[in-house]
Amino acid sequence: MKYESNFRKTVKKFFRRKLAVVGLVICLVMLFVAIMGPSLSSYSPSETVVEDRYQPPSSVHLFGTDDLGRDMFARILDGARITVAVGVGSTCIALVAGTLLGLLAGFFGGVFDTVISCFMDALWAFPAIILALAINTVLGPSLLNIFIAIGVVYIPDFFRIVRSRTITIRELEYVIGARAIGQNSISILWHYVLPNMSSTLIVQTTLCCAKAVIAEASLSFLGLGVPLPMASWGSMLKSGYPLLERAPWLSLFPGICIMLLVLGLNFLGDGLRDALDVRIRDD
Amino acid sequence: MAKKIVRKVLLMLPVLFLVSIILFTLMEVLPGDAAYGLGSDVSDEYIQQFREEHGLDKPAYVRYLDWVTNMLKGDFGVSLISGLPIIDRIKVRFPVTLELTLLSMIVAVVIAIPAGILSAVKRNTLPDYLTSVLAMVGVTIPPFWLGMLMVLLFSITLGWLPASGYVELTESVSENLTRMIMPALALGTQFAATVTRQTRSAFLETLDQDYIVTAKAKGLPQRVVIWKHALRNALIPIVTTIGMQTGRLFGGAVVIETVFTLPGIGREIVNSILLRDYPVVMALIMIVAFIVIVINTLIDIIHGLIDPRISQSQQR
Amino acid sequence: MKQETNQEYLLEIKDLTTAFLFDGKPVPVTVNVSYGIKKGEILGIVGESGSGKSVTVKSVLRLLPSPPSSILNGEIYFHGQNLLTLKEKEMQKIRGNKISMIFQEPMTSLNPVYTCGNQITETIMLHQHLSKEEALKKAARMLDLVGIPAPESRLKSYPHQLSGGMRQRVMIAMALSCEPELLIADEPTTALDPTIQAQIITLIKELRDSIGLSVMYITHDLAVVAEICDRVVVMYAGMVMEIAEIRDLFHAPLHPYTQGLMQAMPRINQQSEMLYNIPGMVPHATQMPTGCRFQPRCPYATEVCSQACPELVDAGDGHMVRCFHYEKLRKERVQNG
Amino acid sequence: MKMANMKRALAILLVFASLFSLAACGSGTNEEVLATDDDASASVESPATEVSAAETGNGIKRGGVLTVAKMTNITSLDPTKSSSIDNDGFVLAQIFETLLRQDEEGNIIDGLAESYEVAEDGLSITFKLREDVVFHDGEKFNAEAAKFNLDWYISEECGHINYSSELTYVDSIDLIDEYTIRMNMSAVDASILASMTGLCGYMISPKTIKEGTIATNPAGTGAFKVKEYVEGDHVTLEAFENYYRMGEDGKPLPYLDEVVIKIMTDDAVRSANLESGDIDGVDYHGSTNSILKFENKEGFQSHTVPSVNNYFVSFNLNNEVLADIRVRQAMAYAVDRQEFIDVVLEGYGTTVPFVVRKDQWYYSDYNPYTYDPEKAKELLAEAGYADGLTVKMYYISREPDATAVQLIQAQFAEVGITMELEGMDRLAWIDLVRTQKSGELGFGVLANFGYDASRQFNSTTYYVDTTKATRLTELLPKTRASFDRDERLKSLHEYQKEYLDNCYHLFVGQNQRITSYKDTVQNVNYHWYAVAKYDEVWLSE
Repeated sequence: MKYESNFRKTVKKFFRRKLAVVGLVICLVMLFVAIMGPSLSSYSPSETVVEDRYQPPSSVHLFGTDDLGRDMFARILDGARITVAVGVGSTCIALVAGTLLGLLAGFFGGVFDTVISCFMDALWAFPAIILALAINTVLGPSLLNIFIAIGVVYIPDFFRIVRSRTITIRELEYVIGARAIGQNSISILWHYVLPNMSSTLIVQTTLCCAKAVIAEASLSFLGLGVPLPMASWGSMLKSGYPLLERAPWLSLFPGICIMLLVLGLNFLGDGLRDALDVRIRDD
Repeated sequence: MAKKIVRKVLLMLPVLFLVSIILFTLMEVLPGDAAYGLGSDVSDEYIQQFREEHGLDKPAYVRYLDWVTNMLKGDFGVSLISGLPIIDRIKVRFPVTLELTLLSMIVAVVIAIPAGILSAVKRNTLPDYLTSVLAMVGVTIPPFWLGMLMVLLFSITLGWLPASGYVELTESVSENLTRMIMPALALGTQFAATVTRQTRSAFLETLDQDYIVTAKAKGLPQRVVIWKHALRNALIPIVTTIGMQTGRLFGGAVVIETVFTLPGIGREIVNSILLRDYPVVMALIMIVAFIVIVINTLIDIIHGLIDPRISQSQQR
Repeated sequence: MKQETNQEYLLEIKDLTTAFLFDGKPVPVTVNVSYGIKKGEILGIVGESGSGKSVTVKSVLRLLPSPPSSILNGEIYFHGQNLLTLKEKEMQKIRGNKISMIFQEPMTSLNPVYTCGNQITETIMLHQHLSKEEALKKAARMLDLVGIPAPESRLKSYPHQLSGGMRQRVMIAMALSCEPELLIADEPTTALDPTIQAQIITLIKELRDSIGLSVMYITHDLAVVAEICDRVVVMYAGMVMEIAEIRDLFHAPLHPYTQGLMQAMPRINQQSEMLYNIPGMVPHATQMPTGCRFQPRCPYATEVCSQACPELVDAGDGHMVRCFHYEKLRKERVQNG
Repeated sequence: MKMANMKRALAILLVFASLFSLAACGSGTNEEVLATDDDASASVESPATEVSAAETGNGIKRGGVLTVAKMTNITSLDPTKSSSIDNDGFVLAQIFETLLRQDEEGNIIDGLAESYEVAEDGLSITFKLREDVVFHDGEKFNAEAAKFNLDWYISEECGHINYSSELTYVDSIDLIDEYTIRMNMSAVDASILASMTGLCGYMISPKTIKEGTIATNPAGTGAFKVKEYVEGDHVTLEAFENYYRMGEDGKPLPYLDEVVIKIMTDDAVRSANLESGDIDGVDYHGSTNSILKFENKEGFQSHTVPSVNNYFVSFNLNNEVLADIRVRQAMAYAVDRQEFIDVVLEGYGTTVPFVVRKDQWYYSDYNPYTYDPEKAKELLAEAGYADGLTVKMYYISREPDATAVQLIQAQFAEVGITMELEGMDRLAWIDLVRTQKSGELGFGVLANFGYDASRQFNSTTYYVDTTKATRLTELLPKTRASFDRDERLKSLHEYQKEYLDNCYHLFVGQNQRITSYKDTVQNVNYHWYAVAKYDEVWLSE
């Protein structure tokens, strides 16, 4: 058996899982759509054309038009940018803050750990939507504030995982060894502890993106999602609902897109978990 | 074991205190004033009178201290808008949310755990695919949309189930349940999906362990190997997921209560935040936070019971 | 392949071939494995890791999970019954009752969330239909038999509260609690440090002498084999290379692979710094050489070795060997004494 | 293993397809609802079918429960705690009754007071009360009870500023005899009669006022009394057995056994419940989508609620750009109000110059601003912004406000005004726009219940910095200074002219509130202040 670098072996294991590949493809397509945005379609998402309102999907308007005559396909593309941004943005905030606090609390322990843990438990005890709703109202609706509002809700998730992993890793020989050769704590955390949990973090990040997308949809249902001229898929879902009889495509297409994105993220997350998990043999 | 429980309970107090601090600062910083909540055609003099009447013009820390002292005395205070004691509102609304969350938890656990076990044991067969597919769909569909699609299908098109309203369990069980099926399913689906997936992966991992081979080598039938030896070990990660999810359940209840117009705590919290009725917001969220913390502590205790290794080693 | 009268054997494996799935295709891991164990005998099964020794014994109790593994052909006779054709219900009556097994990793072989007492009484009550109290009493006696101090209290403790050696003793107590006729020990002492290893070995020998237990002892450690086994089966790359009495194996090994193993064993009075080791590596199941599987690493390999696979033949009073040139090699050894 | 995954992926797609086909087919059942959009912009006059004439005499069926959903939260069942008709009027009107009432044209007619007489000098009004009225808690309604109510409203203890602002000129109440009282005024106040038909005219049982239990078990003289009240969720009202008004069949009103009023803040949820039959009607639709859904839907009737929302753009007069009247007027000319009605309100609205409905007696069509982009550009150039101007608009992030501001943004762009948008939650918006702390433009809505002209005009000053518009505060009291209608009309129109000339608000348009009920709900009428009357309603099934 020729020697394969660990990375290539993981990649090979990943690509052997059909669903993981499907997930990766979906995510890449969504990312591409999000980056390219409405430029992909000839219509502009905000151009109101009063005459051709409520047109069903046709060759002219791929996804039909909405109550203001705007082309739904363009709006979906525009929505993609915002929804993916919300997913990625809030997850980054949760990832960075949660990991940082988790590492520090887990590694140093003592009073610092108890205080931060209590604070995180307090954040955790808040019903997720309420925390997001309150922060969103305080900061006022803007895209960045939505990132913060949803991001803060998932900080405890990352905190708990990182902290418990740090505690176990801290006891391992090679960390004690590193300390023995005079490494200071920060470089130990950076070079030894963090890389060791990279696989769990990657998996958690993808799954957290999925949760954030759904959380944004729920927030916009309560009327406090992305500020209105901007429309994420979640808010389109809500505003399209009353028209479900009159113009079902207004609600169905955003719904399918959300489910496809979340599905892709979950497949990717599962695939990564199996591929990165050394224990699972490649049967 | 007892020492551990006491420590955990004691830890709940600072957490609750922190929750109230975060909550109060959030409400303080919210722009706009409860007086405006009464209606747009409120005159300026009335707003001033309203502020004095409810002591809103007192400095923040004074109001916080008053609130805490009343809270400790068990007096939840009075709603700014309606002037009625909040305790009455809680008495009516709390059972609704409790029933909704419990029902969706039961629906989830009763369906999710057996489904997870089935798909783990009968890996790569039809039941395994079906459960994983349903679990996947359950995770991806936004709960409120699922609820609305259900209303569209079962209430409007088929007319089988009422689309809204709540009837106390004591009044008539059948009426109550017909109104609670859809909300419980809508809220429970995401919960069930996560628990199913967690059960499946926990069971797959457990069935690979050496002590399972030992159990089989001892001549135990498959049934005993799974339901005695594998289940109890797999329960540890499952119970953690259920614990983590319950916290999220109350969040989800807010949305589902609005979709099905149930007089629960979630919907009331949203209204009160929008109306800046801060005594109501504080009281209701403190209750929800208290329940979530109690559930987390219960989960930790259950952990200790299931896994003897934990009760000895001082794992936080 | 004529076999001696098989009544003499308590358990006999005939032409057993088991396969595992690699990239979806079943690849044989053991090929035509045949050997038997007599009543009251300790049969050693020796071979490097990956030689298929533990796969074979696990197939005896049909413990290998069916999707990846499958038994292509062969029979396993126990008291005249072919274990491979038994219904699962009958097989369960044999496991832990007539044939029981202990494993290599004491740390993970016991269920961490149940007390040792619970796990032992479970077997007793299952097979011997005793009441809880009687089962507990018997379990305590078993723990005492395997040399665990204060057995009553130990019954209540959990596996993580015991040391590795203690746990292996609990495993042995559990395995012997229903007085089985055959104990399969799959590298029971590998994970233990030498002092504990010696205690376990003496314990097994005493049990063999006291209750006439026959033991299949799987190991890769020749020192242990010398210490405990009556007869030895040498396996390499999924095939039986040599079966011999302990004396013949150490003094007159016929198969080049066995000779290589003997030389590789460090001797107390050995002067040379460099330890001898057999060149090359065990080939993976999917890349087996043609002909004799040892020929790429065999110093005496000739043309014929790579064309055909030698049969396992009797070189005299039961000493079996699978090599074309064993006769020649034996004469040379006798000449240069 | 590979085959297994492929099967799993196919199964997933299968589930999706079935889930949506079920939902889609579920929605598409009644084809004729998918009305093409041309009749949506039907002419204003008949957007909804008029209510069929009440069945006479024998057709009426008694009994049954009417379930209705309303949009906003009920603040309180205690009229003195409620400060807005919109929130609580819907419920209070079924429980309490007022001293006087108004007919469609706004003339003051009898109520709990059979008749009233204004003294020569207009400084005192004598009310002759009905003698056959009883409160829900059994107390008798007489002059003493009426005096007790009014004394309490103007007392320090009640302190309900809203009452006192309407009752500023009421001095004292004299008891003439068992069923007559006289109200002495410190100054002539024509709107006092209108106030007696609104919140200040409610007659509450003195027993509940003394015991302070109005909010928990209110006792009025109305057709229904409160059976159950779950704050923030629903109120159940049951028929009041000895109600003094008689029905067409000679027996006391109301025909219904019970009325359940539910709070459903979400418009989509409300129309779903109406469609599924869980509720029989709504107070008014929250979105044009719901109006279109039930407009000519089989089994439902729609009609107009005599109350409107006036959409306006407010100007922060402290902002130096907007302090220049030419800039404000330029904006007023830049807005195409008809397009606002067609696009945002889908035809369900009217373009009116001010906040008054066309059918109200004090309506005036004085309108200096029509859609004239050229004039707007001229004014902007005059004011020194020939090469464009940037302003910021704050709005409440809800429909139709969000769509409206985008439309105005597009229209302003045509005249060179670039407008940034910032949406926020309602109370944050009120806090910002009302206190004129910061911000330039605000897009908001003023509800016109139309039960009193002066009170209505007073609400137009809420979002104006009156220190910069002193003329308004002088004119307002004049609008109520004389009982003679023609005189009041003059001062009302003068106020409107002053307001529009200075362009303190840019009025974009008025939307009619449309509601829908099941066909089985007969004879729904409306109080003069936009709230449904259920005392004469009956169910045909």
